[in-house]
Amino acid sequence: MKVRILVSFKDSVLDPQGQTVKNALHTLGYAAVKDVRQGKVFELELEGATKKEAETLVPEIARRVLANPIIEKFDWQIIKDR
Amino acid sequence: MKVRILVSFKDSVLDPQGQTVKNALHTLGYAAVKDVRQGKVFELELEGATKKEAETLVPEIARRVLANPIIEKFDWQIIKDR
Amino acid sequence: MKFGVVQFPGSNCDFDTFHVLRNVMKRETALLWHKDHDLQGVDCVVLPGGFSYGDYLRSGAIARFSPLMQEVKAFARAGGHVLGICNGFQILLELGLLPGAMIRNKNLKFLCQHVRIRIENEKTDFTRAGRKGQVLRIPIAHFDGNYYAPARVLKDIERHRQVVFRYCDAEGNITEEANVNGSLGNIAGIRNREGNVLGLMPHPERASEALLGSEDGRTIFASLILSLERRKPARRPVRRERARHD
Amino acid sequence: MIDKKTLDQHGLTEDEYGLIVGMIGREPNLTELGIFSVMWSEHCGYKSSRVHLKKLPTEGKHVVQGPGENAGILDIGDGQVIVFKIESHNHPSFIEPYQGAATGVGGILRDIFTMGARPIAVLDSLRFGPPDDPKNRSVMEGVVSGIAGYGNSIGVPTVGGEVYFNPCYDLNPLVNVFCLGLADKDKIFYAKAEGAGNKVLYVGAKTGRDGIHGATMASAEFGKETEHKRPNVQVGDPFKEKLLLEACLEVMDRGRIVGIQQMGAAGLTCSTTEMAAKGGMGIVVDLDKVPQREAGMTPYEILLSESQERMLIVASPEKVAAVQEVFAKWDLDAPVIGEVVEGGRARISFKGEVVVDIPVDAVVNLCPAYNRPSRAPAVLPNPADLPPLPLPGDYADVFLKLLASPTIADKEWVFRQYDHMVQVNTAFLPGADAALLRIKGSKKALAVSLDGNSLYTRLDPKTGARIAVAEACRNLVCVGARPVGVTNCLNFGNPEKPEVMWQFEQAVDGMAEACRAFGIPVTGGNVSFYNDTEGLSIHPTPVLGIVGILDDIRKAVRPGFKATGDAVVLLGENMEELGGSEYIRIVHNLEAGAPPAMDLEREKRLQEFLLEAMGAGLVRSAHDLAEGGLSVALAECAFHGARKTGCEVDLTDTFRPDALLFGETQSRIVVTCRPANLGRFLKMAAAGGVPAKSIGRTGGRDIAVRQQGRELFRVPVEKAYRAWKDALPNFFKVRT
Ligand SMILES: Nc1ncnc2c1ncn2[C@@H]1O[C@H](COP(=O)(O)OP(=O)(O)O)[C@@H](O)[C@H]1O
Ligand SMILES: [Mg+2]
Repeated sequence: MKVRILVSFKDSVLDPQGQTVKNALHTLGYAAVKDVRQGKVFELELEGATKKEAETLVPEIARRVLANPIIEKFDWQIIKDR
Repeated sequence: MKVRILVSFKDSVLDPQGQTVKNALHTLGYAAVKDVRQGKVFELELEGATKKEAETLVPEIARRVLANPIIEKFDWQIIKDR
Repeated sequence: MKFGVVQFPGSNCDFDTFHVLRNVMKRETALLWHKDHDLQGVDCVVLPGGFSYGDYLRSGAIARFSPLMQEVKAFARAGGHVLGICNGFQILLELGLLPGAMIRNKNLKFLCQHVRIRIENEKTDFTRAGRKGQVLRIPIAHFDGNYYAPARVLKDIERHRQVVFRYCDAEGNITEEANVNGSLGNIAGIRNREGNVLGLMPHPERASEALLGSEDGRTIFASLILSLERRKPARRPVRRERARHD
Repeated sequence: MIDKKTLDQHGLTEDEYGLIVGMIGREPNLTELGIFSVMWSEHCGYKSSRVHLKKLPTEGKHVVQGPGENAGILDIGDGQVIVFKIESHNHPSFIEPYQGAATGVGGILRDIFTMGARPIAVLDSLRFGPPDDPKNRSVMEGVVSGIAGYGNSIGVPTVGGEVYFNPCYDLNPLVNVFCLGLADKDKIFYAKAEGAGNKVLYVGAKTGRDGIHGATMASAEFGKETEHKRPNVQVGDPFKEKLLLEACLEVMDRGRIVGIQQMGAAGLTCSTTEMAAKGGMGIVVDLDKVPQREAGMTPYEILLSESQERMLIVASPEKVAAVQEVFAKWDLDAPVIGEVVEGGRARISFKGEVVVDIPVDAVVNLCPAYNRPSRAPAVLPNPADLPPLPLPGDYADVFLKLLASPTIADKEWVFRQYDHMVQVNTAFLPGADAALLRIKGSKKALAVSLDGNSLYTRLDPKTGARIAVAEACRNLVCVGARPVGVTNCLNFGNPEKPEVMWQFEQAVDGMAEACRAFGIPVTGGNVSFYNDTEGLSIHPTPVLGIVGILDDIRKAVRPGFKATGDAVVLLGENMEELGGSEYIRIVHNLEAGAPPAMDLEREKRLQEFLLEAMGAGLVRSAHDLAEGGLSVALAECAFHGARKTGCEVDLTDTFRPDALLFGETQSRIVVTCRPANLGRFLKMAAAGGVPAKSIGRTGGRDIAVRQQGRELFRVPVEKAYRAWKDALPNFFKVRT
């Protein structure tokens, strides 16, 4: 099974990378871009885990390891069932 | 409209970050994790763009600015219609 | 007294810190291996700078899980002194021994340069050899030194006088320009509430020999020696700071 | 089976193919052909350069190892040696600036620690197109952060280097990285496979399909599909390299291995055959045991992959377990993949079948060398080429313009991104004439400088190369160090063009002459040909890396003015030379004329004298004159000095003021002394046959230069400083 975990800054935290990308896009003339937030994505290949198991395992991994709860939030989904 | 762009190394390119995270997860006992790939995610707030316009604009931005086509690939989707 | 410098895979200021503590400050110093469980009876644990685990996930994020860090955590909770320099500071934040987090420098570039920091609190075990308001010239070298804490936490830190160093100009003024990495409140170093754990981004070990341009960093090591040699540390239990993880 | 097309794709000629068939006694299979193609490539085989490099002096009483190993080694006394080398990573850095530059650092670091030395310093020599073009800026940003990303992480300080800008590098930037290591003399290791029965171990990253060179790919099995899978760009993993570094130094320190070689260009192929050839042995390798990152790799791919962060180790069978134990401590696997055997052949098997069986000597040592035709360009530049140049109306204006020229401007924007202090040895931070590193536990220090002005070499390759050697040495002498050894990186265009070959020959001649004159051996280097894009060659760019020793670090001298009221002394002689100067390039838009003359004897006298005067404690500061000439040198002395002290200078020379202020006449140094020492200093100079003139005083807030009493310009130090300081960052300001 393959799962995807998105980790990004909480809205209250300034995201200097996103800001810089936004500025760069404006310089290039992409005025339609009003805001940019940059985060990380992890794709995990899980072996021998049921959907149910993944539902406890993945948030645990995300909380414990992949995200820093002081500044980051995460979101995840299964992208390949098996 | 809000779009999400995922940028990650092409499959054949070494992903040292993903490898290191995988090893860390193994050390912590998450043996079910067979592989980890790490990438970047960008969320762009677009103003005044139709879906059709986004379909040319977003890949262009991704190719030109967000991803390095020599080693990275990207994927995108609309996550909020308006 | 005896110092212990922890070596993680990817630490790169371990030998520097060891060199300064042993050859400049002339104190017994041990290298502590991250896979061990043995603190070798040291009086102060130093987490050195570097790129533990390549800083690949987040700075300091993986090192906090190493076996030795479980001992360091217990040591700190029992009142043992812990000094985290640069990556060591980041590890202490990730570990939850100090409050807050680090994000990328505001200019999104690695910064290596001499900066000035002001001693905000001279009544700590890490600064007692200095004076209040004293300006130290010490180098920084980091990519993620932009200190962040939620407003509520920040208020707490200030109220308990946990800010030990702030970035300042040559005259000791706390200015936006002096705040090279964008840290909230110009914060360069903080301690825990109990006062036995300190983290700072600047590298005192790089400013401990006149030959290298500054000796101001010795103030911090000298303070520790002063504090720890005067009295064997009272091993009072310590409340857990902003508990999280595990 | 091997046809002309396949040969072309492998960059081999029919004659070369004939040689190969003769040497192995049959037609090679495709994998074997691949091996020959990389090992006999220009990059690995030095086909076009070898006959010329022979002219370089390589002997000296301190030389422990000259060219021919991963890096050169010099004895510095007290049981210690220094190990150093420079490498180019030009093409990869253009394709992918960040990773190209990062892996360039990774490669040169491995060259150094492979020999048992701990890398203690990196320097980088960079050449880009002008930064007003966003494309050049983005290459530069990528390269600089790539060098930072790798070097900082692994914990080797990047203590110096140089950055030049010229449109000839628009499509072909140059990234040359130098590394210096320190080792105990009795713990040096070589890339030698000795002792039949000894085991061959593979350590480090897994082998992937990366970096298999486009030019060496062939045959139907490499279609579009596989092409797509095989990026030429490798991604560096500095964390893995740090583990490798510590683990390798630890096994070496414990004396557990016989030989060791890094896998750089041509990967496994190069390391296995080279180690066998150097040990006069053969080698068997089982490719199935090679750790692989991707499924379904062919022997061709495994052998030619240039995946980074890999090493090959030879150890006796009894020590294998002990070696593996050290690597395990650092979380690295070290599987045995083969064995050293008698007989001088490389026998490589895959899935139970022998896929390669060739004599290692043929691959490693018998690559043909060519004396390629060379021809001087039809029109040689000469001083008369310079059209009559109008004198500028406002010298202050030109002065400020030169200070802000990217080539001359402050490079802090670059080196602030490099950790230049880790390892706590950096006594002189970037910005001084040379980087200065203390050696812990001794009074000695090491100084390093990289140098190469390609405008000079374009106008006159021989003189340009002599100047590069002289100037790098002068930089070392200015901090008080005595030059002891040379490495060099020769960046040139396509050697099949006779004009390029001529430039190369001339440059090597010039370099050889200068190194002989200064009595410093060349212990290694690197040649990068084919720096051509869209038919245009870069300016010939030899980059010299010279290392010096200072016996007592307390005697080191800095470039900045020390105090108000010191005497400013100009060593050397002013001449009316404007050819090849940054001034005529910037102000008159000309790359023309002859470069300044280089009299090696005069230069040598100058350097000897300065060292002597420093030894006598007469020198307060010293700074060499280079791009921008006297005016820029004075400004730099002011910028680096205490409290930005200015100076008042009066010159007696009667020629054109612009040549006096901005000309780049060689063999000149600005020195300051205490007024009380001036007489002694000048007398000593006269005795040493070195022209020396007291030209003014330090002090005040201005830099002011007069010619025979007439003021040419007077500019506040602060104003000059801002022009110099802000120029580069201004190009990179985030525009919102
Ligand atoms: N310009 C040069 N001057 C002196 N020696 C050189 C020069 N270029 C290459 N060499 C030497 O030739 C030898 C062959 O280099 P090698 O290690 O096979 O190639 P690479 O530089 O690609 O690793 C090395 O010892 C190197 O120092
Ligand atoms: Mg080599």
